[in-house]
Amino acid sequence: MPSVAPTERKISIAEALREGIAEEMRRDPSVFLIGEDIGVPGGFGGAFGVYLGLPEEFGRERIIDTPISEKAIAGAALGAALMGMRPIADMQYSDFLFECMDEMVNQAAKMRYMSGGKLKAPMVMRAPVGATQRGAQHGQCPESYFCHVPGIKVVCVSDAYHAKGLIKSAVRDDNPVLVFEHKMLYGSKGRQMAGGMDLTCHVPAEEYTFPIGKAVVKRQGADLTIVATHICLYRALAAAEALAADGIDCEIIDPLTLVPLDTETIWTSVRKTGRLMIVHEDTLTGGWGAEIAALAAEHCIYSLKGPIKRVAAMDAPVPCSPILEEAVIPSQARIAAAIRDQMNQ
Amino acid sequence: MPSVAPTERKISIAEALREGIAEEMRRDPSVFLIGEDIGVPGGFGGAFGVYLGLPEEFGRERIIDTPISEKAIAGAALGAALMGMRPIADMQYSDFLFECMDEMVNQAAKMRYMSGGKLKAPMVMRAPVGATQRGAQHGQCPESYFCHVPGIKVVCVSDAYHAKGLIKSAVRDDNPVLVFEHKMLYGSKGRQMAGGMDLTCHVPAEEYTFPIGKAVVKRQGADLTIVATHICLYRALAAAEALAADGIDCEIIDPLTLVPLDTETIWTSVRKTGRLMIVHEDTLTGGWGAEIAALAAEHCIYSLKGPIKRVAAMDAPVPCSPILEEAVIPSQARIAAAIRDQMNQ
Amino acid sequence: MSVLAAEVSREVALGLHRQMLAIRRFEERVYTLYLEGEIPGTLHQCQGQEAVAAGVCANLAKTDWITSTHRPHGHALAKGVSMRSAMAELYGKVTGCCRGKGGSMHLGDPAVGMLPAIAIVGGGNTVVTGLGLSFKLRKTGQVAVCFFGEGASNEGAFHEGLNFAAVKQLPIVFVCENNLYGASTSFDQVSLVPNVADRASAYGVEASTADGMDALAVYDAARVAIDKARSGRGPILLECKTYRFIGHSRGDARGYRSKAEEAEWLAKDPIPRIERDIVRMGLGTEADIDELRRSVEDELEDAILFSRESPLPQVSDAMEDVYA
Amino acid sequence: MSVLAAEVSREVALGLHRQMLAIRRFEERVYTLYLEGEIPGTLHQCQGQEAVAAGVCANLAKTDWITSTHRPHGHALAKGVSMRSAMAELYGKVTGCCRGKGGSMHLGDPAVGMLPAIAIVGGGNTVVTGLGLSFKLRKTGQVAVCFFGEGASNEGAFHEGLNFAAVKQLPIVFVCENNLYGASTSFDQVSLVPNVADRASAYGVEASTADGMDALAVYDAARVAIDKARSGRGPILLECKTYRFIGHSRGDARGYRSKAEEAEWLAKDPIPRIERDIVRMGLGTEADIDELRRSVEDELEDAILFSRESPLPQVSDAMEDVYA
Ligand SMILES: Cc1ncc(C[n+]2csc(CCOP(=O)(O)OP(=O)(O)O)c2C)c(N)n1
Ligand SMILES: Cc1ncc(C[n+]2csc(CCOP(=O)(O)OP(=O)(O)O)c2C)c(N)n1
Ligand SMILES: [Mg+2]
Ligand SMILES: [Mg+2]
Repeated sequence: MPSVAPTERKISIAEALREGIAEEMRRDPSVFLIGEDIGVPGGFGGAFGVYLGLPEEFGRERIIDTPISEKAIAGAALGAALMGMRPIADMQYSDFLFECMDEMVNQAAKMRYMSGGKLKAPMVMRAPVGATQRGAQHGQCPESYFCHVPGIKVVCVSDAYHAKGLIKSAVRDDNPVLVFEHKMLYGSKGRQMAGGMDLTCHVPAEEYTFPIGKAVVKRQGADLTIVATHICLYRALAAAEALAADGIDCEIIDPLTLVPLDTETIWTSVRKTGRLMIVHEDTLTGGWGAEIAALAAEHCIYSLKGPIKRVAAMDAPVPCSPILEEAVIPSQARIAAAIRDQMNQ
Repeated sequence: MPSVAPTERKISIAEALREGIAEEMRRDPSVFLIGEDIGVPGGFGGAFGVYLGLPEEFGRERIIDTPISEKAIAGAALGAALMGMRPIADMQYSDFLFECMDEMVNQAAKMRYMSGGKLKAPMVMRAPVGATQRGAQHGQCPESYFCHVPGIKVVCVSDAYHAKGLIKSAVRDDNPVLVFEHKMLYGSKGRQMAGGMDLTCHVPAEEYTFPIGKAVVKRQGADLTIVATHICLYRALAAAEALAADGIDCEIIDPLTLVPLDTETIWTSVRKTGRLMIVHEDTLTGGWGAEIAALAAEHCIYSLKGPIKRVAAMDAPVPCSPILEEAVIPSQARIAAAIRDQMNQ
Repeated sequence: MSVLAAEVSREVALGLHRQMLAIRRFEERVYTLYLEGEIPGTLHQCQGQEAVAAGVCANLAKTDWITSTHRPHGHALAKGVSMRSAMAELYGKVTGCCRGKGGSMHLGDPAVGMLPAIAIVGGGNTVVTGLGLSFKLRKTGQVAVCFFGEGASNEGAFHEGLNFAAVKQLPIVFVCENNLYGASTSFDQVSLVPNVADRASAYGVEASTADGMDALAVYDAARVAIDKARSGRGPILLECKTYRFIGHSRGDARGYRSKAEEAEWLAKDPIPRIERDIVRMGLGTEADIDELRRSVEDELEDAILFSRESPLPQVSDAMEDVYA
Repeated sequence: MSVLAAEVSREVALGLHRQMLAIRRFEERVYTLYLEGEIPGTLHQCQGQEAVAAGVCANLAKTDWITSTHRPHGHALAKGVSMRSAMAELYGKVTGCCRGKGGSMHLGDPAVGMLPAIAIVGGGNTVVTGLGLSFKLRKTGQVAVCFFGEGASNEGAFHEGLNFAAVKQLPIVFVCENNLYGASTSFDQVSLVPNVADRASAYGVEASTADGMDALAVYDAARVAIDKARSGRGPILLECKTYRFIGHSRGDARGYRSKAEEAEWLAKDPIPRIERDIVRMGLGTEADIDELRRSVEDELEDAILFSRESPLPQVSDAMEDVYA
């Protein structure tokens, strides 16, 4: 967990990812980056600037710009991983993952298994999620699809400390790891985009990793367990603070990894509070919240005092008009109302 | 529901689908078929023979053979649907849907919404599922991915009566409808492939439809509600018969449509039995069983006498060796053991 | 001055000019409105590329259809989406062409023969085949045009769409707006062939090219291509070399291309060019052009006023239109 | 007789012959074993196409890699997967090259430089770029070969893979086995260009063709192609026209093609052909050939015995190898 010493060094998620990637590239020559518009001189350093400065240090041989060919990006990353390299592939927006589902689901996830365990596919795929007033094809949170793919690990980073620790673990992992990051949390645009939130946190300059498969309790509480990721985590935290005045004491867990899921941390909390809510920006039906709810309904049913609730994006494409976008994705107000509701059941 | 009159006319799912499709093509000139190897003279009539005989009646203008280009198939079907036609597109194996996820998820599911309701996309996509000793890339049951796509309807047909009724409803539906059929249930290979099961059932020769969004209770029971599709439905029914001798009385529901789900039928049953199990051949984590479990844990929690259980394919790619394949997909024995287990909790 | 296969009428020339001016001024005003915070989201604009949208769409009937991309403003206006409903869509208003649900990257309107623009690069290249297929099956005589960028020609969708259209001989014109860059990436870094048209022969498809900075040349080439497609002789690929005068999207500082290159292309601005052509060809006067300018400004101001005054969607609209 | 760029040694000629014979006899016996119920699942076999697998792989080192398709038996044997481990895999035994998890459509073995075959048509065409990329980045001098069918050339993966390999100048040879049909569909129904090689120019990639029924011709053309790829001059597409003597998969009655066409191609059987060539070129005798035949039969019987006697996987193996 981040220390809060007075000497703390606060950086954003974008910076933390960059630092973690750079450290891994220095440590291991088999690590390379591949994607669209990631290393072009005078370009963007990736759609959200995460790679800025890296081409200068590592050269464009290791920061490989590609044609607009998501299948080739994923295929090349997979093939190189099978040969023992450790690619970090980049999707500009996670919505474009649907262009390389064959490579991800039919190939990357299955190659080790089909080979009878003789091969491994240590590739990372980074994919930004979240609605930012760009409409239906640039605002999805498709992490749940990948939670359903045996052979793939799924990580959702919500703060800079864990972003650095997890991207490094993802690079070192011997399996395909999808790292989903929320566009509003990169911190490159400062507080404004995130509604006044401070998006930086303490990140040690020294080497550390954070294990894939470990959740963290972000807030201790007695009455209700909330599992939330990305921006919904912060909205849940804010709702919890606001409701504390009314005597509702929420415990909030950031799972950080969705597959493999740290059920121990979640069940411990649920057994304590007797209530479970899951909050995500991915759409409701068939979202990963359903899996956690289903697991809880199997493993914690006798601890539950009432219904398990999910707060998620409504089952609709993401509309562009801000008023509609706000209506479909979970707001702090919607989360707070759901908490109240749940405490009354 | 199929009548069981002595004059009954028993046909297989493959025949029922063919009949339903032919009726719709006769009724509505805007219906056409599109896919790989579906109409070639001397060919297969589709990977599972469903279209045999149709080119002779309708001509190859309406039974459109395509290059091996799943993106083009889905894109062409969508585009034609947007222009008011009613295409039935064909995936030889549902595993290949991963090649056209962009067309399905980013385009077909969202086009109506993005247009502000001005367009509709009445397309059907047929996709055979199920493990049949062909390994990891020809044995998946990917229906759960599509249950997570707002804008798409998802149908799973398990017998000939509903196959005919539902394919006709799918053609007439104004939305993209994915129809998943299980390879072992087509009936073309006779009883043998399905382990001795009779795969035919009474299908009226006359015109009828079966509504999308309606489940059927296949077996009445008092102790445990089981929701199951495709071949797992039959295994659950067989397990239930076997366990009846031990005094365990299962109620078994075939949801038939996964999206929109007939929750009323399921909740009525769960409220009666107090126990819920979901069985599917799709893999466990993030499968559609999780959604039903999550919904039940929200809406029926006070009726539940114990944990909600899911029996599903293990979280692995489908292995080819028959002994391994049998191990990962739910067998009658595994379902029966799970039922016993659940009754003891 | 363009060498044209046929004579151009005053009506066509002034029409092209007005269309380009409308697009240019729309884009310029939209950019300001965006910076001022009136328009939300993001923008991919087409200043510099107006000749392609205008020149192609001037050959289409209202019943013909187009598909477009993440950069659709010009296509939308040229195909007949009104400035009011395009602008209102950018404002996120319920009077927008997609009732506020689409936004900048999804402008379109079935009423004028334009699908909601597809913001997945290459996405339109497969969907358009279904448009062409339905026109062919129903023998309607309609044509579909698929606009796409040179960057999109590296997507699998380009390949599958073009091959399918070729094999089925569909009435489709694939119009490539080759503006040399896909985001920050110049085409020569992602293709060993210099022209997208060089790829058509792989499908047995005829290709033609036009100077995308010359509306009359585009008009001329598009007419030939559209006629061919309409006559049932299969698809055709028309490549127009053009340039975007602005960044890829709002906030792109364009550090990946040189000022010299930009200056070279700015000198080819299609709008002054057609003005010169019109006057030189005797198809119109400075006064005519002034009149055009005024009418465009009026339409634009009206569209902005309309958009400002239009109501927002209802929150309850969010769950409408998911299913029919 | 083939016109060859270089002389062929006795060793190479007899090696190609033995390889083709091994593949042919393997396929024939496998088919019988399948019909007898010893081998489960389904089969996509390659009788008739042996010259391509043999001719190409004879030019590869063990450290070079190949990707293959749903029809991989010949590629696997030619690249060095032992008959024992290939056969045992078809039997679903734990001694199989994929420990029983892969099956017929996924034969492969990293130990001999072959990925598990990819049964998604075109699937290997993108994955192979990563092999080539790693060889290039690490300057290992290795080459990757991607086998694919003419039908696969209509997949988006063909396009993206070939373009990416071209742009990055990767050491890859894309070997198209054009057997005229993709399942029941003849190539002329799904492509307006007659040859897959005609598509290479769209990527600035060099293409060559070889008579896929002539192992020496394939060997020769593959040598040139592989040398080029290895030398760092980028990818190359090698198209071999060939024919499958059997159905697409088990139980295909081949009603979509004529008996006359089949007879024409059967007359080009690559195995008798190379036998004639060997004798005519004085590279071997009838006795040598008889000896080859015997040794292939011995190897085959040994592989069958081995497979029969091998243990099945443990049920608990099913959940191994999902994650590393
Ligand atoms: C499938 C997909 N990949 C990547 C993107 C991100 N993206 C948006 S526009 C663009 C460049 C497109 O280039 P081009 O096709 O030449 O069109 P232009 O922007 O030049 O009009 C990219 C990479 C996307 N929208 N969709
Ligand atoms: C993406 C995908 N689409 C369809 C199929 C079904 N299928 C298997 S083999 C085949 C034909 C392949 O033709 P070709 O590439 O020429 O190879 P060949 O079978 O002739 O060796 C088809 C359509 C598949 N396996 N994968
Ligand atoms: Mg461009
Ligand atoms: Mg073929």
